[in-house]
Amino acid sequence: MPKIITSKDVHLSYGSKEALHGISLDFEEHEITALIGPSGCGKSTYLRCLNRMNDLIKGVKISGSMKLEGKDIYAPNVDIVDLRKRVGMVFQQPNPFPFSVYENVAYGLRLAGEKDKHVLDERVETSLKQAAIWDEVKDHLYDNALSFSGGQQQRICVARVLAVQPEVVLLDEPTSALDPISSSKIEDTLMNIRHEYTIIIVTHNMQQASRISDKTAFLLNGDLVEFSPTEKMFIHPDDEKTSDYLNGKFG
Amino acid sequence: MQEYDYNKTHIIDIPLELAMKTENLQVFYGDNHAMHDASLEFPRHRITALIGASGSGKSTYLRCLNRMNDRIATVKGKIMYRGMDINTKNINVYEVRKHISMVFQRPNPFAKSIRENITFALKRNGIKDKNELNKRVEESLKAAALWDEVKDDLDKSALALSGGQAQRLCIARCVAMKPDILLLDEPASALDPISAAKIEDTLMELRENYSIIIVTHNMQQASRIADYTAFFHMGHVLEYDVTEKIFTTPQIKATEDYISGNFG
Amino acid sequence: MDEIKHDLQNPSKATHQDLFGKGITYLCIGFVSLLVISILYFITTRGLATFTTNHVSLWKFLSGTNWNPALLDKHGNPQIGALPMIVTSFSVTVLAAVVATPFALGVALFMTEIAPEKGTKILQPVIELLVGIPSVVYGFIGLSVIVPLIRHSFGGTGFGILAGTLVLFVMVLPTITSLSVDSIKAVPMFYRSASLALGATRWQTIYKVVLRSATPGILTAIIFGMSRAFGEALAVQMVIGNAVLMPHGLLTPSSTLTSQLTTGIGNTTMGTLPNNALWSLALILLLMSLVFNVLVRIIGKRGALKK
Amino acid sequence: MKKRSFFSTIVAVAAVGVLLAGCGSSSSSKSKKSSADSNVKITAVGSTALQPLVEQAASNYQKANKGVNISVQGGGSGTGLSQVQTGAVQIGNSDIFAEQQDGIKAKQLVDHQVAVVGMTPVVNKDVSVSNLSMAQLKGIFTGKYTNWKQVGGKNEKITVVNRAQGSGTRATFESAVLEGAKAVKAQEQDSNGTVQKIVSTTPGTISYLAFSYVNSKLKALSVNNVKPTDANVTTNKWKIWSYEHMYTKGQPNKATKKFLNYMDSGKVQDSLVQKLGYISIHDMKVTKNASNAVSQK
Amino acid sequence: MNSKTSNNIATGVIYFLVACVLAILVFLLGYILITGIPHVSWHFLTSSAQSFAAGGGIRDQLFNSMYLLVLTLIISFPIALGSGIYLSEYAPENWITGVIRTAVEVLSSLPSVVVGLFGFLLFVVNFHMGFSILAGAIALTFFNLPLLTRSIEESLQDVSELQREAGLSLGLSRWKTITGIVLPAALPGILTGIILSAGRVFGEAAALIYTAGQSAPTVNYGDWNPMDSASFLNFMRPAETLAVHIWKVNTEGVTPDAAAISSGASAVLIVVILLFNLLARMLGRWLYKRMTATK
Repeated sequence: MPKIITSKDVHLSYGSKEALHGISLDFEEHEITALIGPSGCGKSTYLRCLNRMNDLIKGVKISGSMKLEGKDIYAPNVDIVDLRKRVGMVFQQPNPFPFSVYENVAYGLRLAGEKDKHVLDERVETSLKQAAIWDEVKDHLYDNALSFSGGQQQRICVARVLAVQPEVVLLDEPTSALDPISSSKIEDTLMNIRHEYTIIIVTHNMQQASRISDKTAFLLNGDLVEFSPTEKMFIHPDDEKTSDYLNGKFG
Repeated sequence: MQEYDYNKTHIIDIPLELAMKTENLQVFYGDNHAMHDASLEFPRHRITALIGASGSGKSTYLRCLNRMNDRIATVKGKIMYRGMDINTKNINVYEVRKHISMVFQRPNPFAKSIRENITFALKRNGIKDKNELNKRVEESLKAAALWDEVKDDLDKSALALSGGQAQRLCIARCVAMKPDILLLDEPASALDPISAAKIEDTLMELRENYSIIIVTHNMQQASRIADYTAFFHMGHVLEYDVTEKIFTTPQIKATEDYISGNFG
Repeated sequence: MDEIKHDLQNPSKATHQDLFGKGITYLCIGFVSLLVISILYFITTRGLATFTTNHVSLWKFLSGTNWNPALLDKHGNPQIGALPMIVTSFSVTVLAAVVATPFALGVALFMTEIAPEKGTKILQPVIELLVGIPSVVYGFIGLSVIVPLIRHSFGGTGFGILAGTLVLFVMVLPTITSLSVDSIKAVPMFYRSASLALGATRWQTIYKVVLRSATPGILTAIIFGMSRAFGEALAVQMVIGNAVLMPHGLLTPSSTLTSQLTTGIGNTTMGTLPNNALWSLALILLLMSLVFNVLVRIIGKRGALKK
Repeated sequence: MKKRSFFSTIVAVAAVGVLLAGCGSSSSSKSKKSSADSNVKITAVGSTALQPLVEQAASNYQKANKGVNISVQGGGSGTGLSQVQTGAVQIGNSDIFAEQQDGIKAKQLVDHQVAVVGMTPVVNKDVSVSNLSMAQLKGIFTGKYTNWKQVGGKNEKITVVNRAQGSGTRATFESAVLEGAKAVKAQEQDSNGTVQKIVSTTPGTISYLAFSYVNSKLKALSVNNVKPTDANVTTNKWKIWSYEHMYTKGQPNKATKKFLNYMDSGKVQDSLVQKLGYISIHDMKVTKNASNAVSQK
Repeated sequence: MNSKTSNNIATGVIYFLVACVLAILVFLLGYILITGIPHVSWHFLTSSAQSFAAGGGIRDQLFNSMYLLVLTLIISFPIALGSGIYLSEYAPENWITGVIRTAVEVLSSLPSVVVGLFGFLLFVVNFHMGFSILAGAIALTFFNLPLLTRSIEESLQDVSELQREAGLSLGLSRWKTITGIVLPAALPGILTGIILSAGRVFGEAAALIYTAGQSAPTVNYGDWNPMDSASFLNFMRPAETLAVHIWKVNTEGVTPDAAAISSGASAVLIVVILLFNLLARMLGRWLYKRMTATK
């Protein structure tokens, strides 16, 4: 399978504090990769490098190479706006805009200048269906998105990202703020779309990683400890630290 | 993900001396029934962990124990402490909180010096003697395993401490009041692993002299430090037993699913 | 053991402290309320005297265009028509808000979205200084700079609504700006990240998400600015020309409620019709201020419901 | 509760203090008045035009008479008259006769005329006219003439700046010039300083000012070829003038009387009054009453 | 239009607007200072005003302004603090609170001349305070209260709820939590509020004409007995402030150098406000440091 994102020796520091100490990870197309590790290990930080969301934070320095389909993400002539359209992101806290469900999902398309009502309608419906939320919201498309439950909001956020038709979807602990029922729905959603998108998910829930991901990367204190197919990692981890973590010795 | 039978519960009585207990505790946020009939007993000088997924009601429950929910929610049922129901109007909540102290999820040191963080409440409670105050500062910081790190900086701002240090300062602040019971609401969840480990060590030491009730979403943490563990789910207490039993032979399906990571 | 029981069941020092503190704050807010009530009562009784004691019809007062309280017209009725002043007051207020809003939003966005650190460092003192300049000084700068400037560029005397608008524009700018900054800052950071992550440019994010979410707050800011402008007296009085005429344009001398009030109040005697008529103007000001505040509240509530 | 903290003490003490001050101030000031007989307090309120003169005179007077405390305030003639009438102040300064003011019971008040003020029409310097007939002046202020060429000047729009309704200056001017006709609606300003500034900077403007405010930046007009000079006022050849009044309620008390006598003495009339641009009451060869009838002294 | 082009245009427009506002301020300050500073001299600052001769100074007015400001703050700050604490910490969310808030706002947008006359009739006349600094200070309190109350309330609200929880969970009373923990943390914000309102107090004229009066009797700066009528500390004496002086000189001034006095006084006024801002900022920083760290 072709590698869609490659990264080599990625260092990141906030001011004088280095948070990532040289991480090299490659992601294959149409797979789910999970990043796991205890809080503060750098998994979210690394994820946010992939669509340059860290640019928003003052004093962040990033070195090393990160490539999307062979093109350097951090090259000076890269159009960040375009990059973020190709690499979408779902955040930890459900964060729909305070607009209607329809407007939320159509937001990205409108940004791109899409005005045709039919195209918008169709794409909104498709995305909501992909995110497995269509049945719950189809009669409330023009209600404020904030009036739905946290789990529904999060799936609306997933639909919002899918509507832009990105190649890669990044998810930053998408279920950690949700109740168990909603979490499992989000997981279903991800299983639904795994063959059309490349998915990279950060999670603190090891079981979640083992349930849904094809490959898993274990990070600890800013270092990549182990990266292997999920099944293998959970049964025969190569590194002792990985096995300690998986057995709950720390974290 | 299935719905569980909330009527089926497994809750043991504690065979030890009790620190406190609740009887049929219910919490309502407006119309939202957030906690259903929780009856739990907490042993003296032991650590009890409350676990469960986000939104299961464990923090809500904990905050009732020293009446921190007074202004935000309606709490019904009995909270028994030293033979009194402290969930009644004529109870002096300020005194309750002196005996039942709380550490929060996010470290919240006062915008004062490290020393003053500890002495502030002591002074307000009538301890004026300088030596006594200094002694308490040292004792409590040692108890919270922070003394060596800050002993030379006692008069510096507490805001300059790292997250882990600040959280231990918050614990020290409570310990200095010599409470009876310590409530901790996910005290390590906002911290890095090393700091979290230090907090755990601290708690293990405090266990000698305090009754500790801790909310955590980290099951490994619960299994490492707690003597008893209660499992909360969707506003119900479904299982309460010795920690080891909860993690090895859970009696309730939901508990089993949770600790084996099927949800959460 | 019993000691603890006793402690728990009886009020302690803390309980007394709390009662004491509560008492003090209640006293303070009570005092403030008393002040407000007394001043409202005062203005209302004086303002209503025109209609109750002098039997002027309310409709004539609001719709008449002749203001000459000391004189009687052909039918022996006092000439007190406040319409020209009401119209002028509204014109300068609305115009000042219209002119000030883009500038205020520009500055607010600069301080929150474009260059938060540098922007706040430079612009916060700027805003505070603009507040600090006394209205007398604004008035005299208006009189010696803006009025001649208008005269030279547009002809006429230079006095009028335009001059009033320009002076008020600078005076309400800080109010609108700082309140807008507050409401834009209150837009959660994650709206911005979400929008940027969907491939929006900074301006698209500002325009489609930030400003849209902050709209109730910004409207509130504008209304507060207008309410300040409506009540401003000295500075406007110096540049508006004080002619009680229906304004024919932006360049003819005119008169606002406040300027007429300030000009006339020293020259009338308490209890006479001309004096009462002026208090009626003050009552209008008061009611308008009330209306502005109620508007703010309604908008605030709407905004809150949305979120 | 021995030692309250810093903040609560401040809050408590100050809040209580303020309340006490609010309630108790009336009694405290009253008691002060009665306890200090030697310390006489006189308050004069009213006309802003008269204020500088009285203020300066009071300051000189206090230097010579220790223990007398005179406070002089503005507020406008209407305020002065209504406050002296209610007895809130000892002296009410006014630019107009009490009889001319609505709502004042003039009979209760005693008039003390302390100076005469002459007023003159003034125009911006670019206006070529330097003399107007009384009829032309009236025509301008009633709106009959709107262009300077109608009264013999160049083609330029006339901008009228009137004085505030009810002000003494306007009352004087209207009674001397308009003779009951209604003034055109125009800009109104209530202070000499502002009018001075506006007339000197706005082309084609006409207004009127007390003599003392005429300066080199604007032009005073002659009326009926009579120049606006002090000498012409004293003989009533220049018609636009009025008295400055200091009213008391009934006959003044001893201290006030003494001060009013001082105002009428040569020390004030011969130096201060003239320095401030007023005309001494002693120089007048005519008198005017409240209904504007002029008679030889 | 391309989204990037519009982004650039919008950013440009914002920069332009900011530049305009900066230019306005620079112009205002420049105008006031350039026309005024040449008239400011040591003599100007330290001699008393003249009614009709040239060469008068502003010593008494300057002092009166300061004194009035201090007195106003002494009266209004405690009340505003209490009210701010009430609104932020104790006020229940119901219609009464709503009415109180609205009332306070209405108070702040009343034209100052109305407040001045109200103060005149109530304090000067009815309470027999006469034209006095005290009456002036009370009238100014009317303006100051809403601004100060609001800013104190906001600063208190800005303090994280976590701090309150921390205090309460240690068994402290709410009052102690507020005064000992929340209030110190809110201090920098409260100070900024005081600066802003002080600026307004300092520049207010219309309300003072009828309350503190517009004459400045000579006072004895050596007399420290506030009960003495000649003392500079006496607050029952009339007092003309700087802003009132500017207004008076401009409207009725007959002194030959009225224009010079007015622009000089304006410049002094602005400089004082500038200094005041600067000082209060430094004080705020210093106080915050002191409160948060060493005792």
